[in-house]
Amino acid sequence: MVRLKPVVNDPQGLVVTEALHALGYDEVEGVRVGKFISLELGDGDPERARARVEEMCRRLLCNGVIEDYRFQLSEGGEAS
Amino acid sequence: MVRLKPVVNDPQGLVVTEALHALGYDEVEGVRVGKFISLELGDGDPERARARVEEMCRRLLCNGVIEDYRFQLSEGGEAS
Amino acid sequence: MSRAGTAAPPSREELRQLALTEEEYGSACRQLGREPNQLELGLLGALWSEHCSYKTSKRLLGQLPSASPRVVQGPGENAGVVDLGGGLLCCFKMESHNHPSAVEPVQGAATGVGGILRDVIAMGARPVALLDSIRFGALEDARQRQRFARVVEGIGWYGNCIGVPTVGGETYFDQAYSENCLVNAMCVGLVEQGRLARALARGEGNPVLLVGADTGRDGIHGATFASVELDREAEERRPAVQVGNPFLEKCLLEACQELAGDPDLVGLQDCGAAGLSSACAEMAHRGGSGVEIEVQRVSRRERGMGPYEVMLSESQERMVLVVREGAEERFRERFRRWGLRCDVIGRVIAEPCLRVTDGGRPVAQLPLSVLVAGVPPRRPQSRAEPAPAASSPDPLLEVPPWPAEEAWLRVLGSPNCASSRWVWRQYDHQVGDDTIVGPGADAAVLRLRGRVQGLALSVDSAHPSARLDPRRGTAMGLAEGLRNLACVGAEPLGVTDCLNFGDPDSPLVMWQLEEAVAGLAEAARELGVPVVSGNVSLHNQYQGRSIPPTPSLGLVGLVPDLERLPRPGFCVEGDLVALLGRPGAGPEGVELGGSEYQRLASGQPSGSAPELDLAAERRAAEAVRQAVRARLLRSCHDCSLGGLGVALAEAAVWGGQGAVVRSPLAPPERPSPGWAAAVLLGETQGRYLASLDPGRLAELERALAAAGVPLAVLGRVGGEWLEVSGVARIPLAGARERLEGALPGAMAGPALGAGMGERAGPVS
Amino acid sequence: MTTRFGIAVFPGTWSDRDCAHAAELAGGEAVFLWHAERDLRGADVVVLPGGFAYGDYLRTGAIARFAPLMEAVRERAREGGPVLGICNGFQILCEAGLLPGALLRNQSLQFRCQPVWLRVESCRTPFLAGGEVGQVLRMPISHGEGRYYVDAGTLRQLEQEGRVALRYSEADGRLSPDANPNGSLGAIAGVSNAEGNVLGMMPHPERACEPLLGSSDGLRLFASALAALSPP
Ligand SMILES: Nc1ncnc2c1ncn2[C@@H]1O[C@H](COP(=O)(O)OP(=O)(O)O)[C@@H](O)[C@H]1O
Ligand SMILES: [Mg+2]
Repeated sequence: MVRLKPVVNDPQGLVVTEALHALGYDEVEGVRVGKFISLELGDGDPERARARVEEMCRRLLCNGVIEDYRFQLSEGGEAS
Repeated sequence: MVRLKPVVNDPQGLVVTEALHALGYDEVEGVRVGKFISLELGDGDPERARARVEEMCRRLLCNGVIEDYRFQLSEGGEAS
Repeated sequence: MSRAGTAAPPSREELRQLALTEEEYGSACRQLGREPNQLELGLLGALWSEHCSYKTSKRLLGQLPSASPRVVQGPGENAGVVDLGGGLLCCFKMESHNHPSAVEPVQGAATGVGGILRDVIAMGARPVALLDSIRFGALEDARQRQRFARVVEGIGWYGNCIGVPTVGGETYFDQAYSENCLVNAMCVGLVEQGRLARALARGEGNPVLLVGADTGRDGIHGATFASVELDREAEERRPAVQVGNPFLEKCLLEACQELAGDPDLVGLQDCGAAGLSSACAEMAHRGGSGVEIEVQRVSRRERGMGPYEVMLSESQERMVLVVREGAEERFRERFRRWGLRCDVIGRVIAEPCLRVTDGGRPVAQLPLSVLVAGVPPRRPQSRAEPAPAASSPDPLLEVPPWPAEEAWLRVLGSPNCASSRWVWRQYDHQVGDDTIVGPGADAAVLRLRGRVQGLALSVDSAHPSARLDPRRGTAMGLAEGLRNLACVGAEPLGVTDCLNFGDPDSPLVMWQLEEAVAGLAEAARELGVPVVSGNVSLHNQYQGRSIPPTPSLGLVGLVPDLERLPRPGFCVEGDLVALLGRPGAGPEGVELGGSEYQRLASGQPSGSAPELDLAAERRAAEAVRQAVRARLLRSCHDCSLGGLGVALAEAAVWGGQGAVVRSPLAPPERPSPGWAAAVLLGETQGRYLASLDPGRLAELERALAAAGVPLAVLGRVGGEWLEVSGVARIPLAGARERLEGALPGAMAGPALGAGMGERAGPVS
Repeated sequence: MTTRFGIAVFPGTWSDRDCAHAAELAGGEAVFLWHAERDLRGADVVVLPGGFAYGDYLRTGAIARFAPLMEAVRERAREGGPVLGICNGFQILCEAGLLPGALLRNQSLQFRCQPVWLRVESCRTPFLAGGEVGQVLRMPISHGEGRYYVDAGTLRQLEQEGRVALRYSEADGRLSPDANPNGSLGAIAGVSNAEGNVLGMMPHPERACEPLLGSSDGLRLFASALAALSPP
C-alpha cells in the first residue's frame, strides 16, 4: 500500500470528497487516494520475503519524495 | 481498496512485474495494481458506517464494470 | 466433422447469444452439409455478426463511388489509401466504439482509438493524426457530463500515451444520444509506396505469427455485443470490456514500422472484432488460401482457456503476420527488441478453410466460402417516414421566442456551437511537430516533411436535419467537410465514413440507412470525393428508441502550399468582410429546418431541411480554393452549425477584431417578427465568410464572377462590437465569453460516479 | 566538428524524433540512444525526450530510471556533461535522483496540451546560457503529471542556489495562479542540479523551433547548449 505523504496535496482526494458530499455522504471528512499493489511471491522464507519486499518498495514501488508505504504478508506468498 | 477484477487485463501489473524481474526479484510471480482509498469519517455507529461505506464503494469509489472492492474500518472513524 | 458427442442442435437461446437466427443456422448447415460443432458455431456467430459481415448494409455500400486517379486502395483492406504523389501514400479509416463506450467510457473509448490505430499500423503506415467524433445527451444531466468527461479522458489517454496527435474532431450533444453515446475515431497514416502492407495470407507452408499482448478472456463476443441492442443484459456481458495498453501498442507500432516493406512480410493484420478467428479467416480469404491455427501455441494470460475462448478473445494490442517460411526467427527477433512476445501459431494451407487444432487434434474446420462469404444477406423491411406536414411559415418566424440579440447569444452559448477547447486541450494535438493548424478551426492542417504541401483533415457528421431528410442531411455533411477543406485551400482526396444508425429491424431506420447511403453516394460523386473506407454501426437504440441517422464523415485533402494558408479570423482592422455563395434561400430568404436555433427553441428539428445544390457547392469550393491559393483572402471560414451568426462571432473571436456588416439579405417588404434572428441563425448551405484586404477585392470579384459564385461585400473588420446593421448587435467580449465559456460552464457541475477519473494506467 | 545531441529512446518515448529535428535545426547532429545500451555514442549533449517510458506505469519515470542507458547518463551528468530532460525526461531525472523533487498529477486532474509563457529565472544552465533572467519564452506543455513538488527545505535551497530555471508566468512575466497550468509549487516549470549542467523542464522546447509551428523560442535551448560547447 503506497500513498501520498500527508503534506503532499492530493487533488484527487479532494475531488472524491466533494463528489461524496454531493451524493449526501456528509460524514466523510477527508479522502486520500493511494495505490494498492499486490505481489504474488514464489514460496519462501517469510523473513527473507519481508526484507525483499521492503527493498522493492524502497527501490521501485514507492517514491520517498512524495510517498509512504506499508505492507503485509499473507499466507500463500502474497504481499500487499 | 479497489482493484481490477481478476479476469480484467492489468497492463500496469504486467509492466511492474517485468520491471521487478529486471531488478532481480525473480520470486515475484505476478503483480496487480489497484487503488487504496482512505476515508476519514465523522464519528458514528460502526454498523451504520459499514453500510454507508459499502454504498459509497458501489456508487462512486468502485467502477463495478472492471473493479472489485474490499474495505475495513479502523478505530477513529477511518475506512479504507 | 460432427458435433462431438452432443447431437442436439443448438437451442434458440444458444443461437440468440451468438446473435444468429434460426434461418442463418439452417443456411450454415446447408452450406456445410452438416451441423457445426460448438466451436464452429461460435466462429460462425462471430464472423456472421453484423459487425464483421455487414450482412445488412453490404448491398447498400456498393453504391458508394470509390475510384479516382488518386485512390490506391478502396474499401476492403484495413484502411483506404490515396496517393499524395512523389511516392508517398496516405491511409485513413474511421471506426465506431459506441457500445463499449456506453458500458465503460474510459476503456471503451480508449480501445476504440487503439483499434483504429492498429488498422493504420497494419497497412505498414505510421499513424500521424487522430480525429474523433463524439455525441452525448444534454449536459444538464450529471450522468451525461460524467460519460462525456470519461470518454474524452479515454480518447486522450490512448492518443497522448502513444504519441499520435489528436488534431481535430467534433462534439455534439442532444437528448437523442442520452442512452446511446457515439464515439467514432479516425486515424490517418503515411507510408512510402513500397512499404504498403496488405492483410492477406498466402504461400502454402508460410508461418502465421501472433505478436503483442497475451490472449485473455477479454471481450469474448465483442463482435456480437456490438450487433445487439444495448439493454440491461449489457451489464451481464460486461467481461466484454477490455482494458487498453497504449504502451504495448506503441511498441507494436515501432516494430511494425521497422518491418514494413520487408520482402519476407506476406501479410499484416490487426486483431479486431472476433479476434484471431476473423483476422485469420479474412487474411486467408483475401489471399485465396487457408490457415491452420494450433491454439496451444497461443500465449495466454489466464489458465484454463479453451479453443473457443482463444479463437474468439478480443484481447487488445495483438497483430497477426504471415511471413515467408524461414524468416520467422528474424521477425521474432525484431519484436523481441521492442519487448514484444511473438509466436508462430499456425501456417498457411492450400485448402481455402480455417482449420483449428488443439494439441494436434482438429477441433474446427470451416470453408472460408461459408465462414467469410456465406452469410445470407439480410434485407429487413424499410418504410419511408411520411413527410412532415410543412408548417409554413415557420413558427420561429411568426413567434420568435427571444429577441434577435438574445437568440444570437444563446446559440453562441450552446455547447454544440461553442468552442470545444475543453475537449481538445486534454488531447496532445502537437506531438510529431507537424501540426500547423490544430483543433479549433475549420480543418486541421499537417505539414508533410520536406514538401511545401500539407494534409487537411476534417470530421463532419450529417446535418441535424438528416432527421427530416436523411438523404439530403447526409449529403450536407459531406458538403460541409468539403467547405472545411476549401477554407485552407485543400483539394479533397477521399473520405472515410462511419454510419451510426439505430435498429435495422425498424423499417424506419432501415429506410434512413438506405437514404443516407444514397445521399452519401450522390454527394461523393457530385463533389468528386471517393469513399475509400468506412464502418457501419447499427443497433444504436435503447428500449426501442433509435438514435437519429448520424453518418460521420472524415475527409482528407491536400494543401498545395502551406505558405499560403489564410490567417485565422478577422485579424486586420479595415479589412473587408465578404460572404461567398448564395446568401439565403427559402421563404423570406431564411432556412431554419434542423438549425441549432430551432433545436434550442423547440427541442427538435421541424420543417424542411435546407436546400442543397451540390453543383454550386463544388463550384464554390473550387473558387474558394483558388482564391486561397492566390492569397486573395486574409481569412476564410465556412457557415455551418449556427449559420452566419456563429461564423461571424468565431471569425471575430479567433482574430481578435469585431466587425460592422450589413445583412446579406434585403428585408422582405413586411418581414416576420422573427426574421432578424433567422437571418443570423438560419443554416443555408454553401456559404463562406471571408475577410480580405480591400486592395484584393477587384481580383476576387473577377475570379468569383468567372466561377459563377455569388459574392457580397458586407462590411468591415474592426472595433469591439459585432454588428449586423438593422438585425442585431452584441459586444465582442460577450461573444467570446459565450464561445469560450459555454462548455467549461456546462461541465462545472459536480462529477459523479464510478472510477473517479482513474484509468488503468497513468498519463505523463 | 558539429555538436552531437544524443536523444534517448525508451519504449514509450515519443518526442525522440521531434527532439532530433530540433537539434538539427539548431545546427547540431542527432543520434538516438537505445535504452538497453550503456552507450552514449559520442554524444556531447544528452536529451531525455517526452513520452511515457515503459507506459509510465506505477509512476512516471519510475521504471525508466533503471534502464542501462541511465547508468551512462548518470555518469555523464556527474562529469558535468549537459543533460536536458523534457517532460517525461524531467520525470525520469527526478526519479533517478539527478534532480530534486517529483512531478505529481496536475491539479486539474486532467491532461493539458496548451501554450504557456515561461519566465527565465536563471541562466546558469548551458541550455539557457544565451538568454537573460526575466526574459519570457513561449512554448507548449503537454502532460497529465507535471505538478512539481519538493519539500520546503529543498525548495528554499533551490531558490537560494538559483536552481529554479523556469517559472510559468503571464506574457509579461508576472506570476499568477491562472498562468500556472498544473499547480506546480512556486510555479516551477524547470529546475537544474547544483552544478547547472542538468536541466529538467515540463514544457516542450522541441515543439517551438519554427515560426510555422507558432514559436521558435524553444530553439534557443538547443542552440545555446550548442554554443556553450563550441568555444568561439
Ligand atoms: N471532440 C473533439 N476533438 C478534437 N477537436 C474537436 C472536437 N470537437 C470539436 N473539435 C474542434 O473544434 C473545431 C470546431 O468544430 P466544429 O464546430 O465541428 O467545426 P466545423 O463546423 O468547422 O466542422 C474543429 O477544429 C474541431 O477540430
Ligand atoms: Mg467549418
